[in-house]
Amino acid sequence: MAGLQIRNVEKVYGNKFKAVHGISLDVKDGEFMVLVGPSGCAKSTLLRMIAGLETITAGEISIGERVVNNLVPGKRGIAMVFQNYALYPHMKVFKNLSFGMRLQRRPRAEIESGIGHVSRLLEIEELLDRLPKQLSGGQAQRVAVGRAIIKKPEVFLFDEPLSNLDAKLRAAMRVRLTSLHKQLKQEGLSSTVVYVTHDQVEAMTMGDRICVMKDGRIMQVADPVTLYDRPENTFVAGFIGTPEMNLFSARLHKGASGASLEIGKQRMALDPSVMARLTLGDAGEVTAGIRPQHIAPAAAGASNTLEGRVSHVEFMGHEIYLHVVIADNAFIVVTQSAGFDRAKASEGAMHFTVAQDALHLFDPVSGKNISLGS
Amino acid sequence: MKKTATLLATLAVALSTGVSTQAAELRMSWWGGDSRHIATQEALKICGDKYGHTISPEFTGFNGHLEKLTTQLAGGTEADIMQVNWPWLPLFSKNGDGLADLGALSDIIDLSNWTEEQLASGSMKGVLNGLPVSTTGRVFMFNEGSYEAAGVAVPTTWGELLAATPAFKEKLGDEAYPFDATTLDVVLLVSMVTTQATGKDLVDPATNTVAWTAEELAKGIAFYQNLVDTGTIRSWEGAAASGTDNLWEMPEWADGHLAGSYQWDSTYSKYADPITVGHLVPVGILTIDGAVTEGVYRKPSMTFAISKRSKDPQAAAQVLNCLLNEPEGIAAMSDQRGLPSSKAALAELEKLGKIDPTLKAANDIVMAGSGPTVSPYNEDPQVRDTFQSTLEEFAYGQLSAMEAAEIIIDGINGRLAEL
Amino acid sequence: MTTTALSAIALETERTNRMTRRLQRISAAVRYLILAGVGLVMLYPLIWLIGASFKTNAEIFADPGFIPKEPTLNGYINGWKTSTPYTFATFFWNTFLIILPKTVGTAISATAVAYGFARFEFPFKKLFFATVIAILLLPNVVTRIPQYLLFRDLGWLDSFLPLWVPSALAGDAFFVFMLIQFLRAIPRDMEEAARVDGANTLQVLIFIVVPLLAPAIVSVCLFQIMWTMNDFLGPLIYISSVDKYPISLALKLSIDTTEAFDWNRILAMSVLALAPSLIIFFLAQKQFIEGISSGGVKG
Amino acid sequence: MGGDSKFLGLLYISPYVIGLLVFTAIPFVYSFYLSFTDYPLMTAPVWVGLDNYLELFTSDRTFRKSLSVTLVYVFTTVPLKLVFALFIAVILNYRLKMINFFRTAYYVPSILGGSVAVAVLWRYIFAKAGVVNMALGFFGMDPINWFGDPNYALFIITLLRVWQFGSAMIIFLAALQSVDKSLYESAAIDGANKWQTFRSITLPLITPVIFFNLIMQTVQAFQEFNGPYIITNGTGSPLKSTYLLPLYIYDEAFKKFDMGYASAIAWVMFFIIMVLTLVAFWSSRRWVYYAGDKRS
Repeated sequence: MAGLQIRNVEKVYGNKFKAVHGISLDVKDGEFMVLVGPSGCAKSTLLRMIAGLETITAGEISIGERVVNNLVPGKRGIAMVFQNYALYPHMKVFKNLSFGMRLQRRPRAEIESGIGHVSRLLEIEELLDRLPKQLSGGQAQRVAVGRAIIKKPEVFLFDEPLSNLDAKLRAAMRVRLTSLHKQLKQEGLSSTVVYVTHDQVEAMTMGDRICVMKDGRIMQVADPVTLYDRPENTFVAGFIGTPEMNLFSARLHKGASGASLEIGKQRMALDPSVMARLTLGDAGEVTAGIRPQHIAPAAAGASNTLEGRVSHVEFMGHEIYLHVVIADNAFIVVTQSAGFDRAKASEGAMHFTVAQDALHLFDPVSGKNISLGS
Repeated sequence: MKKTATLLATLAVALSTGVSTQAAELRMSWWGGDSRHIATQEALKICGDKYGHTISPEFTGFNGHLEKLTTQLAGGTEADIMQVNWPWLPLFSKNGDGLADLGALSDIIDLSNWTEEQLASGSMKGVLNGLPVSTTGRVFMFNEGSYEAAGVAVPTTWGELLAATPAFKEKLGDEAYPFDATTLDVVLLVSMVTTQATGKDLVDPATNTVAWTAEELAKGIAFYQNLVDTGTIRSWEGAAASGTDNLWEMPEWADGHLAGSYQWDSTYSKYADPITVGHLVPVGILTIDGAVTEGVYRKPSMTFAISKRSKDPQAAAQVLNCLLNEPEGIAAMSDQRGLPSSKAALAELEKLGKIDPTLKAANDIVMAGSGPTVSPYNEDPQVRDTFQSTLEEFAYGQLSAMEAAEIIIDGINGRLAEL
Repeated sequence: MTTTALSAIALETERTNRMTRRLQRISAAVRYLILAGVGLVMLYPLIWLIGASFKTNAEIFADPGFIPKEPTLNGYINGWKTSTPYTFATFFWNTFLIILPKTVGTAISATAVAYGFARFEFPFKKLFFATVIAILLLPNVVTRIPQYLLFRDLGWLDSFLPLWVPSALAGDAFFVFMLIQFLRAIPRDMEEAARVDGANTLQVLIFIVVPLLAPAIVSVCLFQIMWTMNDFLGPLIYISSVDKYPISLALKLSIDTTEAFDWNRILAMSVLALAPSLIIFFLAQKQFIEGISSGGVKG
Repeated sequence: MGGDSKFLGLLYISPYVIGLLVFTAIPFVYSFYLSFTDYPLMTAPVWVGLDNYLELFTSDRTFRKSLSVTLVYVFTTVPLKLVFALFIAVILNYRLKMINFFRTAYYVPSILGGSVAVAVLWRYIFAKAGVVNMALGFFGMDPINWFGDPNYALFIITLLRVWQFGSAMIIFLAALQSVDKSLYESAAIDGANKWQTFRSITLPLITPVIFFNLIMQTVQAFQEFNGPYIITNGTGSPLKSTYLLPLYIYDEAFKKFDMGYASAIAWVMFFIIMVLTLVAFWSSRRWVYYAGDKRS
């Protein structure tokens, strides 16, 4: 039963390239922590540093209060599932599962009962006598997970374990892994997970908390809902959610009659509630953000709208994506397909209302969200 | 049974000679052909048993043996007993200290079997390093059958040989030659005729330079060319076509199409055995018109030496004495190294009737031949190499006789200055 | 368009198709012809050798065919006995005594060294790896003389040691290089998984890397066996006792010392000398070809 | 890896490092030193400065001959072998049946080629009455004096090595088979004929392998010893027309025991190989195509 503490960890490669910039992160016992970010953000490097597969240039990693910096991977109390599963190709599934225990010279009975338990849990009993090359992708995936579980580690590490599966199987495995996590937790087993993915859907659906990373730095650590509703910066705002949040340059005006947002030549009055949220009082250039779901074609006669021209309409079934140009900025607007008048859209100019409680304003220089209140 | 016999033999020897030698593990190295290998190994077994030593044999063909021996001597891994070519003695033991002093072992080896002159030839700076095994020389041998077929008599002079050529071509075909010489044989042939004309050996012992003038040598070279031009011998190039240097391996030799050669007397049987058509006879030295001397190429053939690093020189000396002077060894060694220099050996072999009469006849010709003393430097590897490769260039028409003669003399003088 | 025109087009198409097919067939036939012709020329010397070794001496140079008219085993009988106190078996045994430590040593050392290069960071790694390439390109005549002097001073002359010890210390850069290339092509995940499973680096090497690298290691062993079997200069320089001769030297000895024209004996001994290589090759040709393919291509 | 000493890698390569120092590096340096000495093996080396090199380049006719023979040998053998290997590999690369059979058959000589037995065999088949001349006779041609004619003797040695084209061919074949098939399809759609496809698709893509083969074959060709040694009985005859540098070095070192002089020849040869290799590497930038390195 252990959590994971990362304190000011840095990674500098031999050629002086700094891959990880002083990261600190606490993963609580039993927590499912997802590291997410675009490729090259060092999320895998961080995971491999936790595993002991990469050296730690500076800082400290502890697992269950134990500093593991100088421990070899096998002594850190971790288990890892690799992107390519990394099953030993020359060993049958049974041996793959038992390799770690055999290295520790555990008694045979214990090995067998462990394998029995795990293979029932993951429904791989019939596969025990096969070689990895005789397994399908999903089966190999389950075996790889089994190999991790059987070790009863303090922390599970997953390195993009679903990226080699097709979309359908991936969706199924997401559910399976989440429920497995719950089950382990219920059984009172250690179930701390650090899970690396570049897929934000995976991150949102699976993580108790999500750590968004970029260029070797943490952008935000939060639960999925917070991350979605209260992104701390433009990066997180743009990274989380599909389609992406619309981000655009705007100018904030404060006047006696109230505040407004100037977008190109258009101007939109801001609710006082928005102003109340602002943590930076000055008027001036900002980056504004609004999710496609929070901007909608205006009802007839609505006021305080933005005018835009529809360039393209994508029919997605239940929803429709409108590609809109508002004051030279490209927007995506998601709207219900039921009742949507396509003819009207093709006429060109349309008016849109913005749900102001979901409007975010960011500092254009630092990218920090200045509309989260205090 | 055998062990007991060996033991008894050892005891008997120990008692009789008074020299107490333990059973020793020895090695002996030599070069030669198959029959010499077989005879020597047999002799080593017999002599080893007699004195209770075991001697492991190391043998090769002549090619590469010098390299091997030098390597071993330089590396200190040489065999206890070595067959050392006479011209190699100055290479290995310039001052007499490179090999064991056999004089110091005279209580075991009966040196009275050799003449003073023979012992002197095996000594370097007065130290006896090598025991002469036999005296050898080059001798002419002809296939009598081929000559009969050609309807001419076996030649006794170069003139007769040249005269026989047309008859060979006519009777036996264009591919028939009354004589053969290539590579080393050509060197010795040119040396011989030059010596016949000048009365001098290649090396002048007084000045340690080449004794011949370029004109004299050029004449000798031209003489060789004449043999080729007349079709008396194969051209250098033609002889190379067979892919082997060994005349005795060639079908043309076996079937009498190459009807004569100029070879060591000791190798006589090697050349005589394979012949299937006709038979080989040794013949007196052919001379040129106006020869000053026969120019016989005669020298101590090989010597037996003992390593100065031998752990048990006494044991090695016992084996050596057995091989050269004691009846069992002599009988086993037979005449595989030519007619023995050791008086005891010669007498014993004659008594046993083991001396091949043709070999004896060949050796007699060598012993009877006249000529200046042959310098060991004739066979210095670099001297030989210069002589032979320049002749090769001449034979391929890349040099004139005179140019070749000058290059040879310059090259050899250069080498002699280093020695 | 009229029907006749249509059928003319159809005919034309049919004709072109047929021509193309015929051209293809001809070009395939030409290829087979070239391949078979070249193959025959390539293999004829060996076929002739085997055939001629059963011929009588008189027949060897009489007929270019390889089928002996009066087959005889004399060449083999005499060849096997040799002119030495030893039979050919001794020379095979000597060759084996060189090959065994050399091959085992090469396999172990080259694998460990390749593992070190491919999977670890350490000081001067680039420099050491550059020396591997340098040795690959270094003609060994340059080092032969000092090596000889070294072995002389070590007292190793006339023993098998100079012939295998350098190889057992990963001295054959080609093999090290080949294994490094192989190892680089193998993903590291399996090894990392094993590390996470608690294996130390040596256990990773033995339990994971060696099984994964096994085909390459087998190739290395096979090549080492072949090359050792063919090596002539090494034994020529270092071995002087006949009882220690490997096959290559024994064969040369028998050529040098043969009296009279015992050609079939020499040919028979040549066949015997080639036989182990041929047998090993045909048993393991797949390994050879894979070995040389991947080692070379990835370079 | 975390937790492991950074000297662990050194431990694994330690056999190599020891071997490198003892059997290569020290001998390498020592031979350079020897090349400036007179060392007849029986006595200690004596420093002679540049004498050996001066002699080599001013008065040594054998060296000049041997060097030119070696260069001729290398510059004929290597291209012949590579072109032939590539030619056969291209033919084999069409999905022919029996490809495995031919591949194996062509590879056999490479396995055996270096052996004494094959050199012996060569002596027999090129002898005056040997198989080759018999075959020539069959076509009504005059027999050739392979061993006696200096114009042909080197050719036999060349042929012995070209005969062993199999290993180069297999490397080529593997490279050819790894060329992405869709490139050929794309070229065919662009209207390229077979030769154009080969010229502009296949050849550029396998240049790294050609380069690899070129370097390895050149280095090996410079070191050829067994063939000429056995075939000519160590003499390099006729007229030293097969007297490759390794034979000369062997003679000087192990026949004449002129270790210093032999070392000097070896160093000259090493220098030539090094220059050629550097030229090859330098020029490779112009003609060798490297696809992006997938994983370093």
